[in-house]
Amino acid sequence: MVPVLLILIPLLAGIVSFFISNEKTARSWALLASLITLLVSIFGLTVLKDPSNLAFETSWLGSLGSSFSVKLDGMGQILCLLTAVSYPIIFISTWHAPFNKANNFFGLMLLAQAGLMGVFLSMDALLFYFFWELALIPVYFLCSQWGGERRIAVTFKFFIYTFIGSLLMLVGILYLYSQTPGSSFAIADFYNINLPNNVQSRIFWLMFIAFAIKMPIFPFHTWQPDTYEQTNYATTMVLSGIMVKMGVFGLIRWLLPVLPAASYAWGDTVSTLAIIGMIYASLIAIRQNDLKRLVAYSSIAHIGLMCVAIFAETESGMQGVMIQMFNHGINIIALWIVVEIIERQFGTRKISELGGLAKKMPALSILMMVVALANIALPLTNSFIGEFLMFNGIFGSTITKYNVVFMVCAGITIILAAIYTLNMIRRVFYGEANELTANAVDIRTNEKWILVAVVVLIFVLGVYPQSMLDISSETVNGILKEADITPYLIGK
Amino acid sequence: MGITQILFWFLSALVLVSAIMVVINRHPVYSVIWLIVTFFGISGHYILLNAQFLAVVNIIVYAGAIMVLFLFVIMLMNLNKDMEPQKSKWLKLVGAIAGGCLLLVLIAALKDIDIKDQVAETNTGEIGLIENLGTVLFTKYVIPFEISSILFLSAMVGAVIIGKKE
Amino acid sequence: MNALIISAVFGVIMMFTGIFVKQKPVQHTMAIIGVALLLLINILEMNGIVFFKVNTEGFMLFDRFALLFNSVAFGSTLVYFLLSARDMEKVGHYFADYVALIFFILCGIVLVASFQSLLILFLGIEIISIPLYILTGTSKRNLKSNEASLKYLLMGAFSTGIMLMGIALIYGATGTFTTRYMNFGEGPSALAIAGMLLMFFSMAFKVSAAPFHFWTPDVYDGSPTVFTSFMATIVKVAAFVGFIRLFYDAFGSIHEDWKLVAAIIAACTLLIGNITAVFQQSVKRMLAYSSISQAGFMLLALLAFNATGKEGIILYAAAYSLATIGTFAILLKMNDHSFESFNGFARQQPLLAGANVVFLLSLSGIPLTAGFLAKFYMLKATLEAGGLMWLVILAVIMAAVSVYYYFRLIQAMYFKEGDGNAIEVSSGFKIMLVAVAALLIILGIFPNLLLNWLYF
Amino acid sequence: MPINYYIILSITLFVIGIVGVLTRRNTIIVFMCIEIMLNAVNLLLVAFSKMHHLNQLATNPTAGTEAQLFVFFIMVVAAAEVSVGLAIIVMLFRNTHSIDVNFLNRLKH
Amino acid sequence: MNNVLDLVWLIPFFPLLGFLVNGLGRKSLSKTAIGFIGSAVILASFAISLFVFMEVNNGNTHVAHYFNFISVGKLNIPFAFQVDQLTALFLLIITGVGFLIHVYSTSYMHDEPTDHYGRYFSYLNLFVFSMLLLVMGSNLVIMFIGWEGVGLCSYLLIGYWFKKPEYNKAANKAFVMNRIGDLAFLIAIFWIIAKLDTTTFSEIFSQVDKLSQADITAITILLFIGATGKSAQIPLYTWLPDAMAGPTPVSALIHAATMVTAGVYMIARSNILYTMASTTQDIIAIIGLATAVLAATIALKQNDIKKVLAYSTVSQLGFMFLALGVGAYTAAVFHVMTHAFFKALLFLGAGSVIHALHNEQDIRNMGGLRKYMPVTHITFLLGCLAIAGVPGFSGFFSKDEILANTFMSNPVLYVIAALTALMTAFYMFRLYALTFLGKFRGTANQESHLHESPSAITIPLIILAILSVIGGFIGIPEVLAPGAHWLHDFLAPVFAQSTAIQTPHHADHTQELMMMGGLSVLIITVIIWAWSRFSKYQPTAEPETGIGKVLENKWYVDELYDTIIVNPLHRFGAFLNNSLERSGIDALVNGVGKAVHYSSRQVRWLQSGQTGNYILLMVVSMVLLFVLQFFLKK
Repeated sequence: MVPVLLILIPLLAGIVSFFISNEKTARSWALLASLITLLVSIFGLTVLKDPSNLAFETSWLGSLGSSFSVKLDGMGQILCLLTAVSYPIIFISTWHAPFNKANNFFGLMLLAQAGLMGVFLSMDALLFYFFWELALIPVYFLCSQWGGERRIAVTFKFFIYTFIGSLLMLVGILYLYSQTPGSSFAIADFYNINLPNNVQSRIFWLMFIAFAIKMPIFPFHTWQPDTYEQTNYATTMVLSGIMVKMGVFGLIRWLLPVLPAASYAWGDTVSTLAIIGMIYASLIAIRQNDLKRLVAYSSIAHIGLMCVAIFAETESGMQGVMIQMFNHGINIIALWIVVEIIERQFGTRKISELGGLAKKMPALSILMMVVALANIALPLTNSFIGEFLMFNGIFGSTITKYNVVFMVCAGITIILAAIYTLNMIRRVFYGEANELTANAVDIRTNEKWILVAVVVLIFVLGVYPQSMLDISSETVNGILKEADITPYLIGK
Repeated sequence: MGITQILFWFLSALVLVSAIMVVINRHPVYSVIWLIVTFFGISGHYILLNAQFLAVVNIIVYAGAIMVLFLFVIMLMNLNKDMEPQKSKWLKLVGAIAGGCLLLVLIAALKDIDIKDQVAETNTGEIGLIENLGTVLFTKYVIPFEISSILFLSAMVGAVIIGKKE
Repeated sequence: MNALIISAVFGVIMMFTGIFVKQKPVQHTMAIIGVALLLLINILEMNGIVFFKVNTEGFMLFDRFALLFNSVAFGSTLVYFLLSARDMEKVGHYFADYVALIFFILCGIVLVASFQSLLILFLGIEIISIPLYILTGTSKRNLKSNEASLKYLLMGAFSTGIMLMGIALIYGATGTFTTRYMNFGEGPSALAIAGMLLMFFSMAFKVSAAPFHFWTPDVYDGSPTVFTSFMATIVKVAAFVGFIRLFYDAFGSIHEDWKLVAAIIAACTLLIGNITAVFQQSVKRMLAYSSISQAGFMLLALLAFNATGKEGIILYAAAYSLATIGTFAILLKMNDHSFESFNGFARQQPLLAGANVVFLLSLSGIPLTAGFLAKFYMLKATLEAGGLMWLVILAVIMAAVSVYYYFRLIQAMYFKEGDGNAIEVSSGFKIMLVAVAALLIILGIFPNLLLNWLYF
Repeated sequence: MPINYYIILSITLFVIGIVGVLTRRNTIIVFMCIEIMLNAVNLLLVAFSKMHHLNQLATNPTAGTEAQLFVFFIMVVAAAEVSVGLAIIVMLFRNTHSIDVNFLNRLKH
Repeated sequence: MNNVLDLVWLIPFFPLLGFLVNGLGRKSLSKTAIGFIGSAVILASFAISLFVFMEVNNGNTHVAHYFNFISVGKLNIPFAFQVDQLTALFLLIITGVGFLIHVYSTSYMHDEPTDHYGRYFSYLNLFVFSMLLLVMGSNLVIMFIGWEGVGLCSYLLIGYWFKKPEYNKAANKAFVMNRIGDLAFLIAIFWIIAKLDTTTFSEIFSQVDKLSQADITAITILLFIGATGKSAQIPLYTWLPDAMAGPTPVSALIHAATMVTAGVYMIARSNILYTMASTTQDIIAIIGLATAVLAATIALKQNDIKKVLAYSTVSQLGFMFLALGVGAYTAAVFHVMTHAFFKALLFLGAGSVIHALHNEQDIRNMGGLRKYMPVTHITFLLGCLAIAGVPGFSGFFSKDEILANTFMSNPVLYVIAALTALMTAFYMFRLYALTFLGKFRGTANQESHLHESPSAITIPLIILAILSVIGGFIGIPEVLAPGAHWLHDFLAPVFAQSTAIQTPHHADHTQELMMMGGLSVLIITVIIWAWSRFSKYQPTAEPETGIGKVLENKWYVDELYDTIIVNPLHRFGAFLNNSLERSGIDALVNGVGKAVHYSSRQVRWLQSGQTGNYILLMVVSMVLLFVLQFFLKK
């Protein structure tokens, strides 16, 4: 029941929201819905942990071999929790942000949430694709309608880019479907397909490109900084906090176990791309003058690491990815909250025009400091756990010859991350205030408390990550078992 | 070479020449006349093939009704002068070449078909007679026949809609 | 069969209504009742309740596929009448006659969907085409309409000639016009192949597949918009159903011989339709090109030559027709057909804009709309056919290109500020439009509601 | 006569019709050329009809009838088409005083 | 709780508490309260540390396991503290010196606004917390947490005066350089995990024989690179002098007494690995010595009081690494301890001077402070004597032990090390003389305000001075008093594994005594020379030339790094951002869109509007398809 509720609550609430005319009511309604979703998600982790509550299946497109099959497994738990946690954070932090036609805005936001939940819960390939697009469409509208000057063109590029990717993925799914014994979309049947290596490779690229665009992986990333730059903050948070996880999630659930031989064969190539992207994005971030673009590039670097860790196919790396997906989500949302506050107050995101905020906005500065430190994976913050496990996984990978090279090259980015993050902190928060920032006032209560909540979360997960690692360990082991390439190697 | 062969070659030459004349003649009225000649030639072929009903219908419907309609329209528009602007030479050439290629390709493809030595029965064979055709038309083919009435109805309605002055 | 008779009868009735009943609302109601009756009769026939039993002498076969498609066509026509009948009145003085012609066209559609003999196919296509030549030219003072009509006539007649030559050659090779008796032996003769190709070309012309599509944009653009809507949807999918019937039933045994040509034509259609649509400045013309690109997708069903393709074409017919009719219904209310006229539309008519978004999403094949599943079936069928991965990938890339021009309209409606282009629509229209949008979504989630009819 | 002769004759006639369509600008002549194409088909059908009749004389004495009836229907359709076509041409002529095909180029691109 | 040492969590807990209370209450608490809390928590930790030390001294070493920090597959990283002799010693140093510096700070930082004062103490407490984690961690990961934590605090405290851009830059530099080392540290951890599936020290050390020689060498080198970052060794030392931007007590605590010795602690902790990797040991010895020499030469020409001390720290750290490199772990730890005392003393003394002179740091503008600041002067002198290695003072014992061991390992290294020790004596007394002797060279205004610092400053100075003097007596060399090396015996269990496989070599006592004596004489000579030369110093306007200029500019190492690393990096980033990203990849993506648009524009010309053309195109296509079907297709 839980997974169905997780999809249905935001879906219905979203539809209702379109018909609420009062802005305040729409806001409260959306917040209420998101809080209920959060509650359900937490229940799913605690009191309703019984497996019978976490899976739901009913016939749907019977003739096509597809069923409405949703299940909350370990990875789903984490990502649904992320989605459920992020939404109240987003709603509260943007409580005072003016939205023209707020009812539509919140309706679309909730629809996107339903889509995201669906993506993370689907155990059926067709259903997965359905939700994949369902999540994208509202975001397209959100980005295009509320944002910067160039939003329409930029969002359009993003949309078409992503759409090409998803269509290619659809072709891949279809092909796999045609190869299942009983023509079924069920994930279990997908896992049982045994394709020859060259066919796997072709399907691998079809599907990988979809995920690569979503994550994004170099060189498919160029939509991202533009989109983040032009989009309103609430949507950017959804995009960067949750939606990019769809790509990572897709790799883990729908690529690695389904096409193990191709993942093995192309793992090095993909990892190389991801690492090039990490370093590339970090170097660009060093030179960024725009806060939003800086965060965007930093996100590319972080996601790249997840990609490498996935293709390392080790338990440690995979667990790292699991926890890091959650961490990256909340951390980047917090970063956006801060950037939003800055832009709202000073009307600019240019680092060079800011400075000296620490004096005027101490609360913001301290909270930002913590978030920034989490962004560079300082120990005792949540990201450290994730990155530690991922790096460890990469280093310990036995399926690639280049594990050490990968780890070291990827590791360079933790240095680069420190450079750009601290430079940004230095130039924005430290130094003397200039005339623009001289009259700054500190943050509002809602923002403060929501950031405090995030910071608490950052530390809790940084000090006691095992709570989260336990959730996903079973799923990770299952996936790694499916992804095991030993049978193929024997075949050679 | 029997009389049938002679007639066949004569009629074929007539049909082709008159058809070419239709295409190359600049004067619309002359074209119509040549077209009527073509139809007569084809009717001649029908007779040669002992398809008397079609031969008659061809002359009545085509050479009679349809061509008169054409002629009538041309007169109505007063197009009997040589007023047709010519297409550019190049376009004509290209059109002729394209048609020639099509002809070449089709003939090249069809010249060696397996039924090429089969014969189309001339002079004999009863199926083309009105009696036989009528029987089949009003028994087995009654449904297509009825359906063609719908076609005529719609053509009639259409012609009225289009032709009526507003 | 019953539908054919009722349709013809209603055509005649409408002719006389035009003469004897001058009140437009009555004519209007008659038209809607007529189509509704058609739909009802057809559904009854699907359920085995037949009023007139006619021996078709093997000329026609009313199997489930034909009947289901008829239902889709009648249903779409009903929607079309409900949404756009009033706009038909604005075209000229002969509303009742237009409706009569449409009923005759429906006769043709029934024929094309159920023919077993090439003769019926030929008659069906002509019964469809001739009224269309006229409907295209109904805006008599409008030079564009005249021009479109004549162009359509010339090219249509030309393609009829091609088709007849094809039929003749096939008759020469097989000695029969009845599709199921056609026997091409082991290696089909050149005669048969040539005939088959000629038929392919002429059918490709009817469904506006590239490179035989040239008439489409001009004719669709020139016709009165309300008839473009009908032409681009119901008529086009009917032609497709005929196409599929012909090539599945008659030429199925020589599938290997037309696969390559079909694949090339499908690829050309997808490419040309989508790419040309990108640059269009008029929504109407864009929709014309979009109909070409959608034809490219539907060609995949033909190419696939399997049961999925047949299922898929029905769904595609429904999804494509409903969405396009809906979009055209809104376009009909606009003062001009440029993209700019839609600027700010969402603010002014949120409900219509919302419905239009559903239509456009369906056309671009976004999940949760029927359009997605329709495309999905096409891709699935093609993949099942095997060896056509390249075409599938081309198709999805072109689908992404199609998003470009469909979403331009969405952008105009939602994200661009407009100067109000105030339009008046009745609430009935709104409700109807929303209902159509809802139908598209329902079909997009539960396609079996429609497709199950094919089987049980 | 060998059927090949008829095939070649018909196809030649057919192509002459096509060439006419391609090379002439006068709408009415274009239309007439299309009629030539149809007549080529008719001739071929009758020839095939007689060929099949001869081939299947033993088994099916009415073989070939259907083709001749088909020709009949083609004539019927052609007549209907011509009537509508000429009506359209007249309508256009009334509006533009021209029946030049090249003049029909308002709709393009 | 079956072992009293399970309570060691209290030691880091108190500073953490102090951090939270001071950090959150920095606006509401008074300065007195902040200072009190800040110092008291450290004192509490110190008290517990003393207790722990007693326990350990009684032979009770213990690993206190609290909870599973990370447990993934076969890898289990517990959150556990290990208390043994080495830890106990460091606990005392950290909390002891830390407490003194906290007390000192209550006065030194008193002019700061209250909330910044609170911020300062919370950072300082956080630092102590992190440092304690570092030394108490029972595995590499907990150690790494502390390792990065101290780096963070160092960053925060260097940039404490965040309004000054150059201070922030220095802070960033410190952090980034540390990060480079940290990366190597991390890789070493992963390497160990990959081979042994554990990070716990005891498990690693008991399984060393499972590691191949190459593994050990690689791991040790990587760990050492980590140490070069934290402990400011070549090539990652340049941050430390810049780190003097922080408040002086911070320099004393972090950049002299404790944090920078973390590298030494880490290597001492993993001594068995190093003992087994002779290549690494050689590298460490060479780098340590090179750092010592380099820093000493630079210190000769520095004019900023804190910079001199900073380079001296680098140099002393070099000595410690030299000791580690030659396998003299006890000597290294010994030097860590004595260095903590006298360097903290020197920094605090310098702070006292700076405080009195109102943030004047240039020694050329000082002089003659002897009479104004007697306590500071005396304690500073004692510190200088200690660091110079004058017999009897603590520095003498520890440095001598290092030199002796170096000599046994390689006489060449010994000679260089001895020369460096002489340089140390020289620049320290140059510093001393310029600061306290001669006439005051500052402004009259400054002179009028000159005064001795308050007791909160002087008392820590005095305590540290005492420790600097007597601290060496816990490790009296074998030659002077056999069996009196208490420290050696105390730490023996920690290094037992290494000792077992090290080849013991005992130099002959006479030789050792001769060297000790000779060097002492030389040092005293140098001191006298420096004293006499610089007590009569007069400022000159002439710029330095030749080698002096090179030294004054620190061998241009910073410039070198800028040229070969930092600037290219920035230029490359700019190239990627401006060229590759915009005109390369993104242009390619947009180009696809433009290409579609362009082809759309072109293709629509096919739609010419001419019926004739349409039919022509159709016929041509038909011909082509016929040709394909009949003649091309197989």
